[in-house]
Amino acid sequence: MTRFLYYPGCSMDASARAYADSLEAIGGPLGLELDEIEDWNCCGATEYQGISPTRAYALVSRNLALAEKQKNGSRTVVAPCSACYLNLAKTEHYLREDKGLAAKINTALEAGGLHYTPGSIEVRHLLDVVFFDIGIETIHGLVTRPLGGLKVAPYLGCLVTRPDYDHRWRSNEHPREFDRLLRTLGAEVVDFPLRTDCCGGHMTQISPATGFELIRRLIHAADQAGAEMLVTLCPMCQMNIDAYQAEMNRYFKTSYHMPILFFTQLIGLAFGFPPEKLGIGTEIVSARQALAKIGIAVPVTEAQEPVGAGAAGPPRRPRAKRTGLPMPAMPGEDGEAPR
Amino acid sequence: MSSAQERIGVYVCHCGSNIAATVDVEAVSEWAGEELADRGVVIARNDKFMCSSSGQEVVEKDIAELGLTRVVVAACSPHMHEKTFRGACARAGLNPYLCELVSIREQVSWVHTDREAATAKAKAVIAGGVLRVAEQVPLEPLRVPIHPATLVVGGGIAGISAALEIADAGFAVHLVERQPSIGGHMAQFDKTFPTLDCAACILTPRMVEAGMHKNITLHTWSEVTDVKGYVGNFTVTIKERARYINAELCTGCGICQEKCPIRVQDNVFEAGLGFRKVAYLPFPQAVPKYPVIDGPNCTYFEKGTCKACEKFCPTDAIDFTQVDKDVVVEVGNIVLATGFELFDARRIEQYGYGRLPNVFTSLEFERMSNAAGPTNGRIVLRDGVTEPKTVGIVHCVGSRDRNYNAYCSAICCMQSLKFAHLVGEHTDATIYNFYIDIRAGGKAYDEFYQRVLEEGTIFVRGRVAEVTDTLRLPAEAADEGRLMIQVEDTLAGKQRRIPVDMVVLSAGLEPPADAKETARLFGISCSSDGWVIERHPKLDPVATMTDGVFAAGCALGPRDIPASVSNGAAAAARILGRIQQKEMALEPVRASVDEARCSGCRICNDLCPYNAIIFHADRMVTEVNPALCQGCGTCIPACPAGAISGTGFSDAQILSQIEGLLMVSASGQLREVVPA
Amino acid sequence: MSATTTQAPVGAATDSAGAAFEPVMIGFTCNWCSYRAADLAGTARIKYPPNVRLIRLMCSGRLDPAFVLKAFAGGADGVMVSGCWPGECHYIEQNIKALRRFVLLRRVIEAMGIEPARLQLVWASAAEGQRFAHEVGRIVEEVRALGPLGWGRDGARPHESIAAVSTAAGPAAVPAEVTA
Amino acid sequence: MSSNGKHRFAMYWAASCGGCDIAVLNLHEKIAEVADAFEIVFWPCAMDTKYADVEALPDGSIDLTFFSGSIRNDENLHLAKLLRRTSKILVAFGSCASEGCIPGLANFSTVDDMLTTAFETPSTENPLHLRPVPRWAAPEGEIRIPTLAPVVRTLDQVVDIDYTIPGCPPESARIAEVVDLAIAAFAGRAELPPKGSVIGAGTSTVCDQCARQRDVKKIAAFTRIQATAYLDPALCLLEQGIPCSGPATRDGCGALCPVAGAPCIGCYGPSDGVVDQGARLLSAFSSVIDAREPGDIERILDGLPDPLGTFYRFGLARSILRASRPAFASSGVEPPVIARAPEPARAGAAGGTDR
Repeated sequence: MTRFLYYPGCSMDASARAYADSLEAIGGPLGLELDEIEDWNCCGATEYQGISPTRAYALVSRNLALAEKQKNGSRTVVAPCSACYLNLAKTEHYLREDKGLAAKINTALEAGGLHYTPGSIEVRHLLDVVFFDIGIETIHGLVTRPLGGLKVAPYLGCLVTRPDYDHRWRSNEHPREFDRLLRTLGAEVVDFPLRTDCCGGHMTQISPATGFELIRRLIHAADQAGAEMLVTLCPMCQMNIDAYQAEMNRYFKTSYHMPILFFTQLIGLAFGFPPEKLGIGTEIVSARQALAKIGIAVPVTEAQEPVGAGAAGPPRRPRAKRTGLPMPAMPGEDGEAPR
Repeated sequence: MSSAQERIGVYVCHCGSNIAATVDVEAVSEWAGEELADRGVVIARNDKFMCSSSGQEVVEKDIAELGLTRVVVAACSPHMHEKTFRGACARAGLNPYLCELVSIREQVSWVHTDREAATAKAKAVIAGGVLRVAEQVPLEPLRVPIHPATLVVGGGIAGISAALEIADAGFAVHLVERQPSIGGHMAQFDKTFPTLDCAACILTPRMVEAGMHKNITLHTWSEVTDVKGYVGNFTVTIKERARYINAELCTGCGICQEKCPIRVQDNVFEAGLGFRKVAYLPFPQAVPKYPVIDGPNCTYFEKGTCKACEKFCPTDAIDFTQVDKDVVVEVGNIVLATGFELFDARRIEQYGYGRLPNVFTSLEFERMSNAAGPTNGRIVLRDGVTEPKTVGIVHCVGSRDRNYNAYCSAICCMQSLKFAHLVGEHTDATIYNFYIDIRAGGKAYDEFYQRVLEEGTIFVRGRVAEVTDTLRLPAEAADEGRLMIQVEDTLAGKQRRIPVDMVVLSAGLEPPADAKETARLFGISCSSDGWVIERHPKLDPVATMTDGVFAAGCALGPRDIPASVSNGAAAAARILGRIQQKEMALEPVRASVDEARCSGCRICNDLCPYNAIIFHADRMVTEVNPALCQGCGTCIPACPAGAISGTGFSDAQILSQIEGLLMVSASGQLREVVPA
Repeated sequence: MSATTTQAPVGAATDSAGAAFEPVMIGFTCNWCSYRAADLAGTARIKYPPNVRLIRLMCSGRLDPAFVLKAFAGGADGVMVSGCWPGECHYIEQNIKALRRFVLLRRVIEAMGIEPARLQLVWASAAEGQRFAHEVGRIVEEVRALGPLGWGRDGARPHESIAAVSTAAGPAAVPAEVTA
Repeated sequence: MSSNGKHRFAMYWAASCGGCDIAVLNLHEKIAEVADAFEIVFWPCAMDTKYADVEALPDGSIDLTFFSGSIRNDENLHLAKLLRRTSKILVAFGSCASEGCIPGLANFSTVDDMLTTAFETPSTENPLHLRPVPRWAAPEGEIRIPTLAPVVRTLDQVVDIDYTIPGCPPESARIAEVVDLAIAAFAGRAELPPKGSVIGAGTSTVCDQCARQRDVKKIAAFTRIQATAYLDPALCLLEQGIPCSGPATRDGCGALCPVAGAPCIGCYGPSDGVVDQGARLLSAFSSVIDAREPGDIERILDGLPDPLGTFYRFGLARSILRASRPAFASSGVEPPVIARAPEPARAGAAGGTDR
């Protein structure tokens, strides 16, 4: 049983409802005990730091102070959303590094009767805890319904592995840990080179053309690699690709149908939970068709877009046949480059 | 207190302004003359340049006229002029080992700013030297014979040059090479910069010369596994791996290679771009001409079947029963010419080598451009057919990079220019070179750079950020299937995305993977990067800190062929000088056991990595063999009975030096030092 | 025989003249690595405090714990021992024996009331002039903060007279002939 | 020379346990020879001679004096100076006089700590917290008791000595040899060894006389003898992980302890030319431990719970550091500046200088 402090963030009970439900479901078997930080507040997402850094850090530090006060035997705060994780982690790091800032922040917190001692709290993303603490052996043991070679493209988004202060991930741009986790669930992980590329964030509001191109690029690369769906761990990435896929198709006159689910949903499926308990079916670009291929029936809900003819984007480039010069060996565990 | 009887001369050097700028040299020498008089100092002088002949003459004159029995020189560092002043003392009839050089330049004036503190430290250092030198005893250097044979490790161009120079002078050379043939990396190249000489044309004659030379014994497909002894008297064990081909009978006809049914990817000579048979000769001009059978990939060794090579061999030279053989040779000196390994471009994932087919490394391109290579010299993409219309050549891959190797690998610029020329010669592709600074310092190097410029190569100044096949629509729709190079063009001051068909990564040079083990085997030290550390980077670049072990070529660090050849010749010259002397004087720094005090407790017996400590069970006492002892002195403090003493660094000398150093306070005043 | 409570450092961090206390320290170096690192710091003109006076040994393995004890007893405020990095010893592995002796010696001096920070071990290869200079600077500041050890002087030494150590009231007259 | 033609002999016990005196008495019948050859003028353990009698003696009138015990208080020092004045040959007899021995271990603590341990432990009934007072104005007059010096010193650290007999106590057989030598020398039949020699002992170490079989030393763990399940009777104790000081201790005792299965604890002091017996043991033991990583080294050395007690059990007062810092600093009295002349250097035997 591993016990953590839990910072849900605003999207967990809104746009990322499915992420929360699936996490709720798999929490038991994984032995994850998540004590929500009482009276937590917004993490300032990506904008606030751009406007007023000190105030943004104060806003985030309030959560750290609450966590420190609430210590439930663990000094680690787990955040499922990448933006919350990075804001908390970066702020904690700056407070440790910059004594002046820590003093300023603490004077601000005193107003609310709070105080934060830099270094007392450790901030980690949910994937980090699932992969490194719980570990793929334990997860492998719990898989009752392997995902039967479901072709998935692992998409971590840009925040989790950067700047990676305590060097948890093997590589910032081509991390392979997420691949190994998905492979443990029985899925087939395609060679998706844009693991940590940008999903556009709020670009869909600022400059739709740029936003759509960023989304198209991810979906196109996944499609070219033969993926049946994208798997992510960040509510912002999921929403951008899921909610704006239709508009992107209209803008580029393509007809991609690339569903995007949370990794906790796939873990739930692999543990044998019924899809509806994992929020599967609530996604806009329905995953029913992909999951049907591996024998998982997903009920239809009204929010879903009419099922397209299943036509994908432009025809996939044929894999170059291997007649020419040999390629160098890639000895790493799963095509990982040597360190 | 024996120091009272000695007559000590103290000589403090200005070293122009190097010392005098921070240390008040006059005051120090005056202080030494007055305050250390009761410690035996009879004369204290200071001189603008002690190491000058006039400076040395002052010392010699004083020894003669004042009857000095000890000399202390306060100047640069013992590693610089200890020999100079020992020579001066010897010329004046004083045993050279009664002279001590204390450092007040490298370790005082150059590293401190406060003049008063530096002067105080100089006084302390001199006091330490005076008290120590009083305890020194006359010594004679140890004479050891020099075995005329030489071991050269590594059959690349540097090793071959060294071997030929020594062999031509009439002395025996054992040349050990790990691969089936000598030639090293140079044998893989097509052309060499800047003259565009064909590498094979200039290399193979030297290889044949080495192969045929009566004084050179080739040990190819072999490795050194053990080195014992010391300068002049090394005993080296060479493991000759089984070739499964009997060299006496083999004529080098190549039929076994032809008939061998198994083809494997050749990751050594063909740099992974081509294939070779299991029974193979790395390249046609290989020296020696005997092929080898690659045991682990051979069907006979796997399943006991096939033996095609044996069936067709006209002279029955195939012999599967061969086993590895240890050859022990006696040599006087060793040259390490173990060369380099290419930086593994897969480590830079953003460049996509190993993932994107049309990204090649420099050695892959060398093989591709070589007429005897897998593509017979045609420059083509990974599909082996299509000729590239645009080629991007990336400099400094893994070099001058904080994340990988900080150093510049010296040859990649010129090599990239050569590639640009070759691509231009073989195809009509547009060529981009992505560089940070063009380093073309050799003879006719920069002229070659101008020539490549004039041939139309486009130079983009900036480090390539990424090579990707993910295109940005709609702008890059037309380049579907090509590679996109993302680079910041620092001269144009903007980010650029340049579509290319083929990328050549000029990967940097790294020490061989087992550089640290090699260093431990030969008792030399490597820098943190793994390159061999020279005895002195400027003045003694081919010697190592271990007497009798020299180094040449890229083992010392990245360098081009002319430098490697001259390194080889330089090392050979140093060795020939040694061999002529027939014997060599070794520093008389040795340990010895006073058998009267040794109780045979055997605590010291296991402390010597050179096995110089021998236990006599009959007399229950231990003895140190002066020939094997390297003078490290580790056994001396380990002896519980204090029965082991050491010349050159005796307990008495060091304890006196401690007392001397503590005589002077931080501000330069004399302190009561009570012998504890 | 556990050591008694270690005394607060006898001298404050500034000497009588109010100037910052300048420790006098002995540094043992090995001829092949750390001594050359010191030389390299010189040729590279890297500045570091002048408090450490270096002694060149052929190898860190040559260092006799008695040298360190003599340095402390003779008035050094701190001692630095330096040699090649493990695995890079010119004599293959003799720095490992130096490390073994250092670990035990540090326990002994700590039990004798000498703060362990006064005896420090630094590995520095022949190419690490910068690192050597930096480490010397760090160690000098640490010893400066501890104040003078003063083993050879100011009380920390077996003075010849037998001072009456009386804890009861009443002055302790010292018989004349007793003092040396 | 006394009036009846006999040589004068004296023996004194400063800070000691009296074991040395018993060792002399342990000469059994040979004690009669001593009585015949010598007129014993002063031997507090065996006779009732008064200090005043000795103070009355002219300089150098005692031919041979065995001075056992270390210098703990001002009375010890007074007698040391007195016997130096009155003796022709002054011998530092036994480990206390020559090395400081067990009393010397007090140099780890301050005098105040010692007095607290003696007078204010829970088991001591001392409600008024009384402490010994060097001077007390009693009605009858001032009472004086000896005053403790802050650190214990050896005889040769306070006066110039002629010879040293090591051992705790010196073996009776060795004492007998010295007595015979003295008798012969006084009779002109033998030559006295050079001044400062160590007599009544050998020039090698205990290992030389130890019957146990010795092999190459590689110590994976130190253990205490009572903790070893099985002790190989024939094999060297150190190789079995028992910290035996034999290799750094002068021979002369015949290796009694190791032969009997107990580790040598170093009572015969350092061998010739050794400056600090403890440093020798420290260096020797650590050099041969079988570990390369700091963590493993620390773990093995944890097997020596009390390195100071093991290495400096007998030689603390003569070691380089001599005493712990608190002990030195406890004197509280600013020491007089020591004149430049180094104090009487102990000229070790066989030319080994003090350095």
